[in-house]
Amino acid sequence: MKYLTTIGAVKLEFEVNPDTRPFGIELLKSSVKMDCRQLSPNSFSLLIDGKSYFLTITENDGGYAVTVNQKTVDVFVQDETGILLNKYGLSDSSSDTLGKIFVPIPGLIAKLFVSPGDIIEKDQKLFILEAMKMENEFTSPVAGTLSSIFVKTGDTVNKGTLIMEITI
Amino acid sequence: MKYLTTIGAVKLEFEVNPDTRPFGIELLKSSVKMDCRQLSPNSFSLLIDGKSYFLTITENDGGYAVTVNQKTVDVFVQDETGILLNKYGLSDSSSDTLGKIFVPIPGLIAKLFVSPGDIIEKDQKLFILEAMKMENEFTSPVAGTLSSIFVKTGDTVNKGTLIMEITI
Amino acid sequence: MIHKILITNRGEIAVRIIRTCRELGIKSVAVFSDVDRTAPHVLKADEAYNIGPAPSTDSYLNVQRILEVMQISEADAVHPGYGFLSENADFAETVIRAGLKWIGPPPEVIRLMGDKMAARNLAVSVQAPVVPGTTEPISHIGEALERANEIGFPVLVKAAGGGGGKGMRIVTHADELEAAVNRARSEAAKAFSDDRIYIEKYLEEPHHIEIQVFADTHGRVVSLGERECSIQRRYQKIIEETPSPFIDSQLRKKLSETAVEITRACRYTGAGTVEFLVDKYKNYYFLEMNTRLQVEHPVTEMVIGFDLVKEQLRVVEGKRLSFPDKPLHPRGHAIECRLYAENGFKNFAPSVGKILELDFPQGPGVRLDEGVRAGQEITPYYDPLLGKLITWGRNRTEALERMLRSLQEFHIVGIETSIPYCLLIIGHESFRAGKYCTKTLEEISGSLEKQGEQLSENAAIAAGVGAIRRDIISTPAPAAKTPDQNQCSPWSLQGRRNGLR
Amino acid sequence: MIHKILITNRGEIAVRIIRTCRELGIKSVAVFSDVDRTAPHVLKADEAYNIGPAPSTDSYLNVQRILEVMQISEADAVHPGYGFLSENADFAETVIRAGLKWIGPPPEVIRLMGDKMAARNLAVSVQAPVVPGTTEPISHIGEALERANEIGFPVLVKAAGGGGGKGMRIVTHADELEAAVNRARSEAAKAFSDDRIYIEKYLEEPHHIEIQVFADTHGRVVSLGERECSIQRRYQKIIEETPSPFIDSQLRKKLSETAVEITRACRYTGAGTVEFLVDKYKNYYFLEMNTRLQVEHPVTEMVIGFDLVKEQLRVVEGKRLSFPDKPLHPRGHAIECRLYAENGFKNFAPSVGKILELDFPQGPGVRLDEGVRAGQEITPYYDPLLGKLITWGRNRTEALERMLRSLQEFHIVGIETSIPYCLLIIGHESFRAGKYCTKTLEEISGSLEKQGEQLSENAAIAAGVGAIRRDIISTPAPAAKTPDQNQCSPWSLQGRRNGLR
Repeated sequence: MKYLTTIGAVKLEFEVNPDTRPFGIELLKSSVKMDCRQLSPNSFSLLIDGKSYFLTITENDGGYAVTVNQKTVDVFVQDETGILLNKYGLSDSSSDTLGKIFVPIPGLIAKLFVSPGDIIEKDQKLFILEAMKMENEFTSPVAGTLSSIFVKTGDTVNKGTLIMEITI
Repeated sequence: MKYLTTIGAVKLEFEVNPDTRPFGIELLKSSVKMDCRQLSPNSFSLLIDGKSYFLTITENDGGYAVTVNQKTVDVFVQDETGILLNKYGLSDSSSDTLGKIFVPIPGLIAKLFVSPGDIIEKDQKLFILEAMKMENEFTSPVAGTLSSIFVKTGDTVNKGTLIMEITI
Repeated sequence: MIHKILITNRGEIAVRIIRTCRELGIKSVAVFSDVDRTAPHVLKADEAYNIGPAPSTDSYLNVQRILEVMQISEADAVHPGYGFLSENADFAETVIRAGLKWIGPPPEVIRLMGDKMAARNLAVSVQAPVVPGTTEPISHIGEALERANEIGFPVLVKAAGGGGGKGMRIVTHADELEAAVNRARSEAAKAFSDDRIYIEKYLEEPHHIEIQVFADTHGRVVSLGERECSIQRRYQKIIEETPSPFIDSQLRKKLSETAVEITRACRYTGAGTVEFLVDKYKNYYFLEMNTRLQVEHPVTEMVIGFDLVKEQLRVVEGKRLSFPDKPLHPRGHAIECRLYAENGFKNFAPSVGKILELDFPQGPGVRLDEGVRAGQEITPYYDPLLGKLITWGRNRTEALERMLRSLQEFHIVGIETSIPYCLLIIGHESFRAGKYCTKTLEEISGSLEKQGEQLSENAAIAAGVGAIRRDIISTPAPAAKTPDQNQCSPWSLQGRRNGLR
Repeated sequence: MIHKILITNRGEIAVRIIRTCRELGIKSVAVFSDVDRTAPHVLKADEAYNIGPAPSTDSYLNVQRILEVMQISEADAVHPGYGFLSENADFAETVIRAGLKWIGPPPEVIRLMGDKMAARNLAVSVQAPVVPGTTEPISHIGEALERANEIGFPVLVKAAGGGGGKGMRIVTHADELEAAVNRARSEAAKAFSDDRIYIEKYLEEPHHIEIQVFADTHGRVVSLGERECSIQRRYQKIIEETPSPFIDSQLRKKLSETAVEITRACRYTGAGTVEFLVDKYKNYYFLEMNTRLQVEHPVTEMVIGFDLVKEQLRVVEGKRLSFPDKPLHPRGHAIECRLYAENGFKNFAPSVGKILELDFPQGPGVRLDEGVRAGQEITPYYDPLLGKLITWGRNRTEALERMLRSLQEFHIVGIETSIPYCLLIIGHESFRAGKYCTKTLEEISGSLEKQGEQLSENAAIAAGVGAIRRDIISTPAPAAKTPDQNQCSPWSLQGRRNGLR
């Protein structure tokens, strides 16, 4: 079974041998053998040609956040089916959620910099969330028009609250 | 619901309040309130009248091995049903397994001190198991007659192997 | 003799105090808020009592509940740690009035040194240098010019209500002053509704250096040497070390003497810290005095070999300090990294969540003062300090190499931490060379962020393999794929974009 | 310069060497047997290679496979740790012949000092005292009497093939000698089919004291002070400390000088340990020399502040030792507890199984050299050492209090450990007073076992509540009870019986 991984601009194809699964994974083209063992729910030990890697892996945005040597990268995995779907333009886009701004931690809405109807540039300041005794500035991940704001200054919001929506 | 715990010669009766379960447990007679929280599969934090206890608990011989302040004791728990059964002499005895001698670790049978038919005294030396570069002497937990030996000197045995049987 | 200490704090400092109590056979009493029932300080203390809901004002600052715990627990002393009630003179008085010992300086000293202007005046009275500047707001530009000329350019124009760099301007020449004052005033009026403006000397490449002092009730006051605290983010220290690579023995002596004089002059007892700013020309200026144990006290402990909490207890018990009469000879070098639940690459955004897995570094020269455990939920209610990693070495190089080695050994799953960021700071040439000031972190943050994104090809392959393995585990039938999650936050999206560069 | 070190070992010593490699920027190569694929030394090394099945003879002693790894990994040096191949002169020669650096003394020195009689002769040649005794078996009782009178009573009659106290007799008077020799001879003949008998001086209240020595290739030989290793079980050390509470500065000087002379005489290089027996009258006798890093080397590191593995590498690289020329001034006191997977109260029965949960102690003055991780299976194939806990204190009292405090902080679920036993030894009055010899542990073991069974009423209540809570979790419907398990081993039964006393 073939797998494609995407890490930033880097795309790597691997072959998983069903006979030696789950330990046998090879990098396509070079036939480098790898021995990957699970240590705990989120930790793995990997030997590649003798080189030892300690990985922690958690699910993240439909991909995986992988930490290696204290650096964390987002890795997206597609198996053969996924690769085919992609080829024919059938991949499920999540762009409709891109303009939804959620807060990842609870806190207090200290300041709103924008109003509904505003044209928003990418990286423009949106609002300040006070949490853990600190002011956290949120900027826009996309460019578009601000369609709605669901909170007002002074509101206390829970983790995961939808704060505003930007139409791209 | 009433519970009886047996720790060595000490027997203690507790009342578990179904409303505040699983946190509310009281010592019968004295009404001391306790707050017990599970931290991980085998660890618990307990506050009794403000005193803080850190407990690790694993299952052991039909009871629980509880470690508190780096001391481990075996605790047997009976609920109301069990207490009643006991009262009428209906408790399930495990005495028929008492004379069966198993090894708790793998190793090599280095020496046998007894032969079938021998009269065995309690604490009498039975055999030596070589494991982890050390000689481990096994003594009899019971008095009786040695009915069978299932190994011979030089045998390598796995964890849990039945070595001999003593008829009480 | 103290038999039982109530610790009115949480996290790593509460755990650290409990450890000293254990070693001395003194009983420790913890207090906890509703969300801290299973926090490490509760698990490690001999006793623990709930003092209210999660917000600090309802629990760790709830003096009424804490008074009740003093009575229930029959504690005979209170250790406030740092933060929370530690510099609250009224609370110290309350403790003493309740008949318990207060592990800190007398309330009147807390009050005196907590008043910035009074502390400055006290420093001036013992001829300690303070940053030259106006002590009253300037009323008109003529006065401003006069004072700026007295102080000498460059000067700093700053707002009374300011903070975090807002309403602040550096002025190099006299002819820029008027415009700067006007702009600062209008900025300040808008931002804090307070247009009072001060002028003070602008310090070039300032260092934040502090002296650990100790005073007993027998009139002895000692300096235990300096700590270099110039690596700061948002005006908060993150890395400290001793000795300072910037300080020579002559300056060390002057700072120590000044700190001891200030400590003596305010009739201090116990552990205290005198903070100074030192500019590139080695001019030094008294900044303030912290009347409590400092977060970074362990680096001092590592090089002098004394437990400062034990010395605090000696002072409270009326004993003499156990430091020898001859000058202390600190041994080797110590560095501390504060480990926060925050991402240094995302503007220090705090991270909350459950710690799913946790492995700490071990081995030679490593000390960890931790405040969290595996399975614990990091909540947004308190300071996001997870713990402090301190390494010791025969010399600065060894301490630094151990810091890199031990930061690498950490393994925390479930929350983001400042560990990757600390690794890059410690590994940066400015830090390695010992050439940094309070402005350095801001200057190098761009290059650190870039480094944070780099991954070797081998590491990328490893990450790919790991992700496939994990994917196979969570997807028993290889063909079926989990659909994308519907939620995404700007932060995680940013992480994703960074990864794509 | 060394760039990559192959470590032919496992467990805590492999991890400890990897840590030093990391700090120096040297790559580390681990080897592992089939059961050790996920052991800590494999996870922490830069590279790791399988060298065969679980039994040591097939893996960690498999020279052929290790030679292959030397080539594959392109390592330029080999560190053997202790045990396994560390004192194997042939292996050292093989490494050197393969063109790699051997991190240890030259093979001929290993061979010389590994031969007990040759080592004794070398010691005698530099006037080092050795335990007086016969060097040839005694042929008749007349000779025995003559030699015993020369040596001076009390004497020890011992069998050539003996060990663990078998075939050994203490004789106080000349008229008891004949009977003792005869009984020892017949016992020995039966037990080991070898009736050769020796006589040596019986040492009263002997202490096991060793001197850490270091020699570089420039002719410098130094002593780094002593370690007291008299707390032993089954002739294996479990607790070590430095300085020894028994040794005065005069004896320390004599032991150091003797150790240095022996080290110089055998043309030693690198780290070595010269072991002595010291009787209650402070007579000392050379015992043997260990030509490798010692398990208990960390206590020396803690008080002198030097990393001994780093010094080993300096020597191999032909550099000079970095210890200052003036005499070393050790600071404070250090104690080490070896933590084994075994139960001290059940005749040190080893314990195997999976480590389900694991929390290590932290905080001031604590060092842990660990060889295990949570989730790891402890197998019966290797030495059951889980790791070593070392505490440092300004003085012996502080080191001891920290040891008690940090042993209490351990939390290991899944296997039995020697931690509870170590706690009782450290807390025992003989240890507290520093008054113990190699016979002490045997003498106090009965009282320790009794203490091990005691539980306060409060703790019993806590245990009861915990068990009920756990019972409720594993029994969702409160009425249904899990039936007794069918298997029970003598050990767990004994634990049960003990609990019932």
